[in-house]
Amino acid sequence: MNGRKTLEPLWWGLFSAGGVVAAFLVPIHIVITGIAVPLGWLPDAQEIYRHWPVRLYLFILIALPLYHWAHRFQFALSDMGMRGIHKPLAVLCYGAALLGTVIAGWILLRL
Amino acid sequence: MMATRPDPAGLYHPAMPATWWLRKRSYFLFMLRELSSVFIAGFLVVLLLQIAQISSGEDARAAFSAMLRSPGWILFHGVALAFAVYHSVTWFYTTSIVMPLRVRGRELPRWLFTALNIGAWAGVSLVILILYLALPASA
Amino acid sequence: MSHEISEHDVIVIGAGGAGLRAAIAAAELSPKLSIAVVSKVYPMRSHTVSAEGGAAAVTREYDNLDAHARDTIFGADFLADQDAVEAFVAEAPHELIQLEHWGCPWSRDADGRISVRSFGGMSVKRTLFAADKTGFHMLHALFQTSLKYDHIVRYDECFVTSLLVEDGRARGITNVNLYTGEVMVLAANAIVLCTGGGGRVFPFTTNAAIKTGDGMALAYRAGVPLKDMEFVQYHPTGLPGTGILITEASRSEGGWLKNKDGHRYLQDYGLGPPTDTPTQRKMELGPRDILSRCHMQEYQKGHTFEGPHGHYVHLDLRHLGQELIDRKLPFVRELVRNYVGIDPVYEPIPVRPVVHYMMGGVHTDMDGKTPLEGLYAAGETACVSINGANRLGSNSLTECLVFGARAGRNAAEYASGMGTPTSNPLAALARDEQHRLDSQFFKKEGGSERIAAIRTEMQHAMEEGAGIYRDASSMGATCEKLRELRERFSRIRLEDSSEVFNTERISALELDFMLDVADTIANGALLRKESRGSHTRTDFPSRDDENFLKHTLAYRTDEGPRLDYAPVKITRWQPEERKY
Amino acid sequence: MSERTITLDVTRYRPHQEAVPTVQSYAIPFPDDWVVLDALNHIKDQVDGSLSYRWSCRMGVCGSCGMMVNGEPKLSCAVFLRDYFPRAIRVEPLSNFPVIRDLVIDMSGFLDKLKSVKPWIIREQEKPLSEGEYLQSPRELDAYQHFSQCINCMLCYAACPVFGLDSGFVGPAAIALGYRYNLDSRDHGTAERREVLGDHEGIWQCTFVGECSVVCPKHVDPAAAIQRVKVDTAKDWILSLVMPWGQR
Ligand SMILES: Cc1cc2nc3c(=O)[nH]c(=O)nc-3n(C[C@H](O)[C@H](O)[C@H](O)COP(=O)(O)OP(=O)(O)OC[C@H]3O[C@@H](n4cnc5c(N)ncnc54)[C@H](O)[C@@H]3O)c2cc1C
Ligand code: SF4
Ligand code: F3S
Ligand code: FES
Repeated sequence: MNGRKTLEPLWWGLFSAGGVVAAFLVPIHIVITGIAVPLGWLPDAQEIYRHWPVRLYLFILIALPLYHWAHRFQFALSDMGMRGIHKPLAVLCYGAALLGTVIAGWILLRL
Repeated sequence: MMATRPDPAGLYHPAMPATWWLRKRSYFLFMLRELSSVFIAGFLVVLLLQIAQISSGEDARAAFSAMLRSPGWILFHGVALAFAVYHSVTWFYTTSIVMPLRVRGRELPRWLFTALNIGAWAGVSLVILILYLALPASA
Repeated sequence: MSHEISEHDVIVIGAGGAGLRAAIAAAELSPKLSIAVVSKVYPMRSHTVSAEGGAAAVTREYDNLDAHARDTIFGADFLADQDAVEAFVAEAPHELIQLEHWGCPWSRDADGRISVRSFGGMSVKRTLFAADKTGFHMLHALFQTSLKYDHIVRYDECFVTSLLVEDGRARGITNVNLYTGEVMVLAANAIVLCTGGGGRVFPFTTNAAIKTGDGMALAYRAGVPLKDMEFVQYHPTGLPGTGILITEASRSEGGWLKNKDGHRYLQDYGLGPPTDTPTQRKMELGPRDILSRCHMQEYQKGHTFEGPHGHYVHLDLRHLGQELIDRKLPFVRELVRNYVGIDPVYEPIPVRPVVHYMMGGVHTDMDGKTPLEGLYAAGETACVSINGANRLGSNSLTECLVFGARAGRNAAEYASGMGTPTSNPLAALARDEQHRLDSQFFKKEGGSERIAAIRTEMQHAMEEGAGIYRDASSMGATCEKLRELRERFSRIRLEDSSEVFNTERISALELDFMLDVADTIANGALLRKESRGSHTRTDFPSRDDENFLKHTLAYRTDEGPRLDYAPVKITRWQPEERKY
Repeated sequence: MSERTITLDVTRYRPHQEAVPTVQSYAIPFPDDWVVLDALNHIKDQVDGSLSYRWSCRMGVCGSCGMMVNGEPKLSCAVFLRDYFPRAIRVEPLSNFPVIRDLVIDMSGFLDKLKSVKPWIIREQEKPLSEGEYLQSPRELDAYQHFSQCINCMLCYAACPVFGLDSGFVGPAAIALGYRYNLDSRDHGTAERREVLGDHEGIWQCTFVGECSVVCPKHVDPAAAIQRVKVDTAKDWILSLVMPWGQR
């Protein structure tokens, strides 16, 4: 029962951090790589991804919002009637975010 | 300690249908806010895959870029953008509730806090855009 | 049918300010005691929640206990027992600090001390307050604090129907459990009545729906006399129509009463001179009985406004400004906006006198003890008496604390000296009560009278005969009407026969109690042939210390109340003319 | 005063007699200044004595008269009939609670939760009363004051879908009241309260729907309270990682 022994503060902390990153950074990236570049309004400058500071930035940009997703998604599903399987849902979602983090780290390291 | 409670046998328990969030506008908007995370995460996965192509050679990279030019993907990104913007605005507003700024002991009005954040967000976005354009030149 | 009997050491009936304070005092005496708290509503719904203005106690250097005592006795038109008043003012500061230690969010001065404000009839600023929701904050602080005592056992939403008296001792109670409709029996060595006042016997009152004088009637039926019931306080500033109170604090913060010509009429009645900022005990800060009478005289002179809900005057707060109103009187602004649809920052508030408080009640001594062994009483339901013929605003919340604590402590001490209650004889008493309830209410067939009709007629009769101005003929008519209503009451019709949360039954039981209470008010008033405090007779316009410097005691008989009298205790303040 | 007639569709439920609630309609003539509660009282007094509901203060402070009025949780003593006229008004018991009878809900669960958050001053060391009050500056008072305005009316619970889905959720009002004591400069009980507030059924269940604060008639803002407890709890959690030896 002790609040300090559950991991919820951790997940919530990561969710919040992810929410901040998503709020400040994600929209402009969607504009750039999802809309402006494909439509040819901006040059395609993928080579910058190899810069080390940029890689670190990308890691944060990609990894943290995954926890934001994991947190909200599992709660949304249980709010939509899947309360009975909340525990496995949580394991699945946070697990997916963890996996995503590892993959993102691996990809960005190997660039 | 309570000695008297209603008789459980006589209670009527209303059930909450799984579609409760369709019954009221504010609940629906809440659900949209929560689901915005799916589109944001989706976009980031696509971004990650795109980055992954860089080390798989020029052909793979070009194919991926071509794919993103298809109307379907543009549409996806459009929708994702709408959700992301919705997320940003609601996030700033909720932050004004969660972590209010105090100026001389008084909480800053929520709309002002939100407006300031939106301003900061515009600034950050502009910086990112400029860096995106400036970095390749400097490399 | 036999009843299961739950045994406790102390039973507190009522969970308002007085009841909760009593329960905590009893609980603190010993963790071994089992304290039952029985209330017809959840504790936080008790009427104490509506109190707005504040609670008086001497907490400042410029003030002293004698001054508080004198103001109280003077305000009471010398009908207060002075030894009780002295004990009251002496323990008041302690009790209010105790409440502070329990978390009550008192308003504060810049230096961190609890703020004080002026109040009607008080000679200095000595009323502590939590904005204008003092009773609300006090009640919630008490209730939340009471939750930490596991040996306080609450019987929420249980309506007490009778005291069980055996061998000249109060031994237990019967109550209807609203959730099941069953009659429960609780036994204890001591019982504390804290059931609040009974303003609902009048048609137009600040009091909540639950204020039906139940505890007074319970004691009365158990043979305990009711004291000074004829003294009913009208508050000068209620909202026409609803009767919602606009707190006296609005005047102590500087509000003005104006008649329809915009004139501050109180100066015409010896309360002047008018000043811009409030002066203690003058003008708008005069005592409530006098202010209410001034209103009526203005009405008779044709100086009041006429609205859909009768005559009214203006309470003007506009000159106080929004900042002060929002800080010190936010609830007044909220209430007026919601229920009158105007903003007191920009418009004056329509107000008129409204029944507010019952000075009288169950006869107790300074320890909260009633003449019936094992029965104690405190709060508005009791009459100690510190309020005499007219209570000063902000004394009653404090009274709930001081005498609640005293009654609770004394009851607990008495109970712990008595050993375990043996409850066998109660079974027979409980059976009788069950029979009475079944035949008169629960299983009653037929009948034709509507509860609401009898209630309304009673209320109007009370206003006619026992209002601000009284005289022998109208009071006589009221007594007569009450007898008729009592008779008709035996023919009431109940439409709801179900067991679960049957509020119609409760209304009927309340009306039954109210008819008794009304009877003692009207009869007491008829026989008090003088004018004193809130009791103003046009046929006997002056105070008569020779014949009436004494408490009225009403005893129940089958033919109606039998009245007796008891002396007033005078210690250091000899009666003098009451002038402000 | 002008009188008009409005229709009230009131939910009735008689336990042990019917399995599900039904609706009963009443046409009520009303003057301009009547609130919904006045109409119910009129029904009870003049039309149908068997209708059950709770009320007392009729001035929005005792918290007993909460009901769903046209689907929104409201204090029935604070909403005017004229604002709904000429449409009919639907009056139902507060959502998300078990119904005892007609418009009366079972709130005993809330009272258990309230007790569980320890809504009283907890101190390491009591100061004797003879030493007077604990000083508290107006600013320190401001810090918790609006969270202390809760009248326990349960409107927030009726608006909160999370509570509707999981009646074990400690919920908005109880958490706000626990937090109110955490914020009180006189209190030292934050760590003790964390056991319940910081539990899964406490703050972490809340997904910040925010409707609780929208419907609260006393502007308590329980949604803010809950999120701020989350922040505090998360901060302390991190601190306890960084400084596991630290006693907090
Ligand atoms: C609008 C308003 C404003 C006021 N403002 C002030 C103020 O500013 N300062 C001040 O000093 N005084 C004020 N007063 C007066 C003061 O509030 C009351 O006198 C005081 O609160 C009474 O408290 P109590 O504990 O005696 O009774 P209450 O708070 O009325 O509690 C009565 C309790 O008894 C229970 N009860 C009653 N009958 C039964 C029964 N048959 N069975 C079971 N339980 C029963 C009820 O459930 C309730 O719990 C005000 C009064 C009003 C009406
Ligand atoms: S927080 Fe507001 S809505 Fe909830 S119970 Fe308290 S006063 Fe009512
Ligand atoms: S509505 Fe419910 S989910 Fe949280 S913010 Fe309020 S408690
Ligand atoms: S009746 Fe008290 S809040 Fe409505």
